[in-house]
Amino acid sequence: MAELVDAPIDTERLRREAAQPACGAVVLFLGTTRDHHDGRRVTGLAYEAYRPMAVTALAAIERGAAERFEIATCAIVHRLGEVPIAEASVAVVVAAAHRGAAFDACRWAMDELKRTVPIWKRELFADGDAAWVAGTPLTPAAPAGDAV
Amino acid sequence: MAELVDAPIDTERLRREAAQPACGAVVLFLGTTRDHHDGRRVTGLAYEAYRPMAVTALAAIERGAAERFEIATCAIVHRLGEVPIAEASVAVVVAAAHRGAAFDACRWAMDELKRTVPIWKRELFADGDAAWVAGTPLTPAAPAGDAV
Amino acid sequence: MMTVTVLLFAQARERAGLGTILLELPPGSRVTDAIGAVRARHPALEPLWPHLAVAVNGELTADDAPLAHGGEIALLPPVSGG
Amino acid sequence: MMTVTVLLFAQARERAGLGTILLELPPGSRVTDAIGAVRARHPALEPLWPHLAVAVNGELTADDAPLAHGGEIALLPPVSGG
Repeated sequence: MAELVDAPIDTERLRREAAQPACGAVVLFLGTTRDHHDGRRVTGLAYEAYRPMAVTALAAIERGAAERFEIATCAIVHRLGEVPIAEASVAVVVAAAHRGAAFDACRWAMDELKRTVPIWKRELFADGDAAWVAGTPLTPAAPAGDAV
Repeated sequence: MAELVDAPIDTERLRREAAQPACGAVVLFLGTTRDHHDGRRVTGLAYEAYRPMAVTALAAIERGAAERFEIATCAIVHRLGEVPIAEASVAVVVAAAHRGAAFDACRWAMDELKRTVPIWKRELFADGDAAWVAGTPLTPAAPAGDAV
Repeated sequence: MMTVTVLLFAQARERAGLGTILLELPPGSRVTDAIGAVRARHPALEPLWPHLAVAVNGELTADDAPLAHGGEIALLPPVSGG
Repeated sequence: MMTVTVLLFAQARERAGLGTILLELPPGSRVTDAIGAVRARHPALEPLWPHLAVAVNGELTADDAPLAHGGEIALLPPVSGG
């Protein structure tokens, strides 16, 4: 279900697809574009990705969430290109029998996303300036023998 | 914004109203009707409330969330009457500059809701039986002098 | 005499077989007087009393508060919203 | 000779002024050989190298892996998705 899109994220579809008869909790996280950063006025964010690897990394997070937490599903969609103020650049939706696991998994998925997915964002400032946001270095995963 | 409704919750409206230029994170929690409980097949839940007191209690949670966490808004909607499988009985949406506070506040609001709001749910079983769900006793709040 | 409305919810409503009880009480009556009157009329509620919270005019109270004409008492079983 | 594609992203793409570099390398070349060739052509990338991760055919690698004809190397600055 991991997806990269070039248009506004359809959060209503995500929510609808996540709802399941066996689940009592759905947690939806949206990362949205803020109008300020370090005191400067921001007019938008622009995202780029190494697409095939980013989709693979997002799918790995979805699977990892389902392995680590008592959840039914985790689905992640990231938008690329320019994302205007207050629109969502990323959506993570988790469905679970109980809410604790849903919150934990959603939060974990976002932490992982910021650490392991080859996507980059540039802030577009009101004065016409733009700057890449300081990021997190990618590191190769531990050898397969260490995996869960 | 605290609201009791007698029809499906409009989560898309909630999400739209929560999105704010100053916020980078929106967390939406939905409590949905599960098709099972303690091994019995459930066909729906039926909710009732002491309406005026429930609205007041929900509004107090919204305010409490904004006081305790670094968030911009918290809005809670609870549905009453019969809620079919996979539909939402409750929605909590929180918007914040950063995601940690949004997750914390949303989770706290749900914990409070289950503890302090005069709403009751009855499980409707596949065999035609129905039972009130074991709940949490309401306790009068600490004296005003202890409040934040 | 003064009139006080008692609202019953969930299991309390079901056991009593009704959601609203109108009480006529002597002036100066307090919460315990109202509860005494409800107990006398609705013995089916007996097993629930240890678990019921009481609100007067929409506010939870642990005290034996005085009542006023037109007041509203609510009998609230353990809650299970969400 | 074999052909290897090098993809550059974000700051790396911007500094080099292009997103794709085609390299012709002798058979038996490894990741360090490809990186050496890119460094020689694009000195503007110098300040970035300590911060770049390298993927070969979509997999991060810390080793000096051997390359094959048609392979794809990606130069990945610190990530900032979300």
